[in-house]
Amino acid sequence: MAAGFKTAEPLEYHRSFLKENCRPDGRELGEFRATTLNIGSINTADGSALVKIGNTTVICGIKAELAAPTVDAPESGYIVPNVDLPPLCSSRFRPGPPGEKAQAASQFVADVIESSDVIQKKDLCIEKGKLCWVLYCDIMCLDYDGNLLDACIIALLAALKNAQLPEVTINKETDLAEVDFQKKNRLKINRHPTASSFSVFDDSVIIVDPTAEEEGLSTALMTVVTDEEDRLCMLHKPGGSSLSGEKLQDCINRAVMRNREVSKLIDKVMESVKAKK
Amino acid sequence: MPTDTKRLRGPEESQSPMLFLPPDAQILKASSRDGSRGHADVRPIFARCGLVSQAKGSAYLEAGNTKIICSVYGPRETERKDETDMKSGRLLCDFRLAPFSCLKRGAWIQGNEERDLSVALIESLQPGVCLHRYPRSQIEINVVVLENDGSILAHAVTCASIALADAGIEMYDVVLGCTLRQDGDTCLVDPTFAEESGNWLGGYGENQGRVTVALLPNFNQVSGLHADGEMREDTLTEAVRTCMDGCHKLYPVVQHALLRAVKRKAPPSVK
Amino acid sequence: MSPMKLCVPGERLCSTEDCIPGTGTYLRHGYIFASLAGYVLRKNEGEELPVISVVRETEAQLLPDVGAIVTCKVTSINPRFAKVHILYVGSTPLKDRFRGTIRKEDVRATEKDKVETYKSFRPGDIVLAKVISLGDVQSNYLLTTAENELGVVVAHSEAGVQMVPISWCEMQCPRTHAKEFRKVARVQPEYLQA
Amino acid sequence: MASVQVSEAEKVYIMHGVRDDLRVDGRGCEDYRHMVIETDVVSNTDGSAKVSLGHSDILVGVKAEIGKPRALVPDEGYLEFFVDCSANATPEFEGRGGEELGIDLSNTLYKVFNNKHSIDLRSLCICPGEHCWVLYVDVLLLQCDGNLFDAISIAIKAALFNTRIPKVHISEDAEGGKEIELSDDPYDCVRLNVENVPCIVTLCKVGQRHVVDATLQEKACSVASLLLAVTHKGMVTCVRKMGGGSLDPESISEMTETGKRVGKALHAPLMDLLKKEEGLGKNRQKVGFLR
Amino acid sequence: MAADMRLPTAGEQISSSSLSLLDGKHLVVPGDVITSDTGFMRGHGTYMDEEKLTASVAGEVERVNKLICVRPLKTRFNGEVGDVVVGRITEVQQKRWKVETNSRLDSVLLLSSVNLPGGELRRRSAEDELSMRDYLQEGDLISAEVQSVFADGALSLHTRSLKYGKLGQGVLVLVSPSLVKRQKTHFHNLPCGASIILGSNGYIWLYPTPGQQDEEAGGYYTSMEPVPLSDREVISRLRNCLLVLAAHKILLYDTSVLYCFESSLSHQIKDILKPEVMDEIVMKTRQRLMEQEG
Repeated sequence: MAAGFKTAEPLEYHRSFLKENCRPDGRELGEFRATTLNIGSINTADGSALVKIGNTTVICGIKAELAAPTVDAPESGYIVPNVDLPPLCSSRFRPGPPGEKAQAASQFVADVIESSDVIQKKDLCIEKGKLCWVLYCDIMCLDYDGNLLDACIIALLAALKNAQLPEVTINKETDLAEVDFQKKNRLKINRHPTASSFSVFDDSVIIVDPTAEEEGLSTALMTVVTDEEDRLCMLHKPGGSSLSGEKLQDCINRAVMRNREVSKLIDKVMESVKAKK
Repeated sequence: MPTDTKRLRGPEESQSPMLFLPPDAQILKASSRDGSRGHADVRPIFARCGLVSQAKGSAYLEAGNTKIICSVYGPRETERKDETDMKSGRLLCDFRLAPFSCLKRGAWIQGNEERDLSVALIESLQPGVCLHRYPRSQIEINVVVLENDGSILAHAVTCASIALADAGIEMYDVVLGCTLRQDGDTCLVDPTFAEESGNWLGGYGENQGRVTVALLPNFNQVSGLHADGEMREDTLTEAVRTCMDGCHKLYPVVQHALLRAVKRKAPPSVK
Repeated sequence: MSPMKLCVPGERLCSTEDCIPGTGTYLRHGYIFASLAGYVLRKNEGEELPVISVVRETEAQLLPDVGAIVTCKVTSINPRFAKVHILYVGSTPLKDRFRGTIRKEDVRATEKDKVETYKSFRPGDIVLAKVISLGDVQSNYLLTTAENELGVVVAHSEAGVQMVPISWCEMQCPRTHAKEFRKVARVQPEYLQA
Repeated sequence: MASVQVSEAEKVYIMHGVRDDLRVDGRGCEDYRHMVIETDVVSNTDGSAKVSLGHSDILVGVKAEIGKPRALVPDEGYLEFFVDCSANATPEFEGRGGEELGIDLSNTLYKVFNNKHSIDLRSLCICPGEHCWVLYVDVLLLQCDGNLFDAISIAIKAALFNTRIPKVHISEDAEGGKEIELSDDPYDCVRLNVENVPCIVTLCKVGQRHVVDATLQEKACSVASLLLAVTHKGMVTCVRKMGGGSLDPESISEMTETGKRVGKALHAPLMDLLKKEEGLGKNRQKVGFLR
Repeated sequence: MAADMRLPTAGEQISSSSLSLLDGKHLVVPGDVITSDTGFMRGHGTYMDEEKLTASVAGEVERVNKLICVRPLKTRFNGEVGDVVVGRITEVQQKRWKVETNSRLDSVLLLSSVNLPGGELRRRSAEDELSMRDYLQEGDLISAEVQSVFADGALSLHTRSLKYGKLGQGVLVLVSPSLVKRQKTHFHNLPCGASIILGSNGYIWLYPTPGQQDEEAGGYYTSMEPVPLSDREVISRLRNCLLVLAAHKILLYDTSVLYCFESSLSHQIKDILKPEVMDEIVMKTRQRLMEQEG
């Protein structure tokens, strides 16, 4: 009845593994799950990417639309990220408006975009005060097995890199916009942030890339976002047990390493997509 | 209109770049199927089970560029109780079109179209599921269309039935779906998005319509039938027949996908 | 071993003259059809005809049915009944939560009127029970423990230590040696391993 | 949907009756209950009708408002449907109880009218790309006694027949801006051509046969029904299989055939009646809701 | 196929002929003072307003000696012990069934108030309790008698007689309880070829006249054999006749139903419910009833 132990006393079950410095799925404490990436698979989107971290699957599709810039910032466009956790991805989510978790994730992604400057909003401006791009970055989770945030950021970054926008000019005579779908331009990616999530077990043991079950049993969660120049963009630790400075530094170091791995992955996949064309 | 406070909203109003195209340029060309496939041919489909680890059963289906993913949860205790649930279970459906799945960006909030699709999906699947084996329980079917390139209802039916079978839900038969686009005297089976909407907008011709049929292939029973447009009765009857033929063509692929999933799991020990 | 035959729902397996329908199948017009995707299994069970069934590696979607032995966890107690979550049907874990009720009169077979639910179960106990009815509109699955083999199999004492049964109605804490009342199941060998 | 409980034995009785072409109320399989139709029952709409079929009572009001044409079809007006399931009909509809059914019904109505011929939408256009008439068709269920779809479609056809849209005059002012002026003469109005508006026929499969205009009891005995919207020419504008059962291809073609025949035959008496009522002119004694 | 469409006919003004029918009837609406004489006793449907006996419902005043009641025209069923009712099972609960009988509250049928198969005087075991749904399940119709009335007005029913129990094939017609005349027996085998149970609660059950041997199964066995077409015709005609009578507020009892049936014979069954045919049948029936009363 080993399976019985697992369902009846899940916490004890996990502890028994952590004692041996390993995890129920055979990973070491500091090991990420296999991460795969698929870019540009959605033809109806202007840019798209599908990311799998272990079982967790996230898809990001970017749709660009035209709008007038705000009066406060006539030279910048909009980036509107939304994360959706449909009931498809796990039985814990119900149909209807987004729950707390989805709202928090959307806000997190928006904060990362803001603080890391992944795209400079003024690059999205077409004509000052008149016309600019709106990038709707819709992120949908298709399989929820923990560590949603890491997957979201990778998907977002890869989809942005994949995105191509048609050329828009403003006709001087009619003062109307004209779109040329023959000429397409890529977005200028300013920074390459990646996120790394950690979860704290029994206030002391830190593991990376937690699964959904590990997230549920842990006493605290933390996400560190760094960019390609090892700068810390964001640190997200919503409550839970406290953490020493030393441990935090370890996490940041691990996050820096993770950034290299992810960048390599994105570049490799981008290359192979280009090679195909 | 209440504002959506639970999502991040962009500007009040934004327009798809499609609307700014010079009027002569056409994006939607109701292209004739020259050479690539015959009018009665379905697109080759690709189907696989078990992609969503959290679900009891799941399936992913690709037909041309149409991409649909479906997961099944349950049977679990019903949330709403009334007498009818005592004897048999019920199917619930959440049908979504991802915002980036259509040519024009869709809204997050479930619209009438999605609601209509989910009702149609349940009606089409229900005859195929042995609901009496699941008293007092509900089975949840969640469908997300990742890319809409036509015939989504038909493919969602096929995809959901694979997911149900993958979840080990007892079924009388698998359910297969096929759509047809009638345009005057020509009919296009398994239309793409362009074919589906093509002439529709400008056409004032006779005999225009769309027919979707869901079929239980082993019993040759029609479990779902949806049509709109304006068609002669004989055209309609013929269209139903053509769709049924289209459904039968999918059967080997569906069978193969399911058997593959069964084989991947170790065979049961023969006691 | 020859490769086993596979099937998908709706496939005709055989006539009722050749086999008796088992799990994962259904009858229609004198033929047996598969209702699951899985392996086709024919087994002789001493009857005239073999039983044909369809099995999957992951057990069929069992729902608690009348007569099934289930493992459950007690969630709350009141003087009239105990509420439980059903975790297993037989040895198959349930993925989703089903709730059940053990009424006072179904706790044990004898002296039904003297049963006190508080002296039979405590929240958190793991109990082996049998389904007697699917319940009506208001209530959930009705369960009974009125058999020797049924009742509490795992319980923790107030000190938080797993207790050992000392009689059919008492368990003892190995640390504090305090005795607590329970409707104890006669220990079955497979549960000792857990 | 409002439903009734029927015991197994009652079901058997009803099913055998259908088999013998003698339904519980004496009707044959293709007979409708008698229908009472009156138009112009609500004075503050542009067109209205009330239909009772058995004890199903439907009220339809049509309001014409000026709106903006849809971007993809700038030279057409459009119809909007809304079905309100009032708690008057059954306590089940109280609160949000009727919402699902209402959305279901209106979604089907959109499909029924999703073609170019039911209503000449171009006649609703006032000024391409800028102004058009939008017809808001509001359906109110007052009582449910089965066969709502058929009754609703007849009520809509009658209400559209009754609809009078004021004439508009477009004048251009000095700066080239356009101004829309509504005629204030109530008799100066446009009528819609409702010839092609389809009627819905719902066929319920009961046992081996199918019946039209099923009562709630008969509906309870049926696992599948087929809805067909049929024009007076016999064109089919919408088909939908409803209910949890399946149909074999032969019954589908039989049902389509019956549906077309019955649906086609509904139009003539309806139009005759509507014209007869109109012929009575203003002298007609309005009955409305008092009976 | 037939589709009969028509314009509405305005509600007819109360003509002098129909008024004459009301002769000698004391009709009141809520608030009407029935009498200011204090010598009367206050019954159902009345209240005392400043020492005056006032009606609280719309209906007909009934006087029994010193007791004054108002019998409402439209009402839910106010059951009394001994009433024969027809009801539908709505819920199977522990040890009892809930029954819808058109009363204000759901009625109950206790497991101990039914005859179970295998002898009348059997103790109800726990197995019986769990297999209650096998005897009667949701949706089933029963005929029963009111055994007692609870303090809150809910009825307790029993079926402890061979004539009560589960109903088989037939047709249920719902009318207002006030239209069902109280009689010695509410079970009739009508000479026109069908049987009727006139439930005091306004639920009327029409069914083919049973053969002789049916009764032995204790009322829990129902035949699913097809009913012959001739019997169906009679039942359908009776059903429509009942609706005609109810629409014109004529008291229902075996004679009135039978007269109405006979008056309808010149019309097709499906035409009976057309307003003009209805009027004609009702007139004939009334005439015959008056002749009979002399």
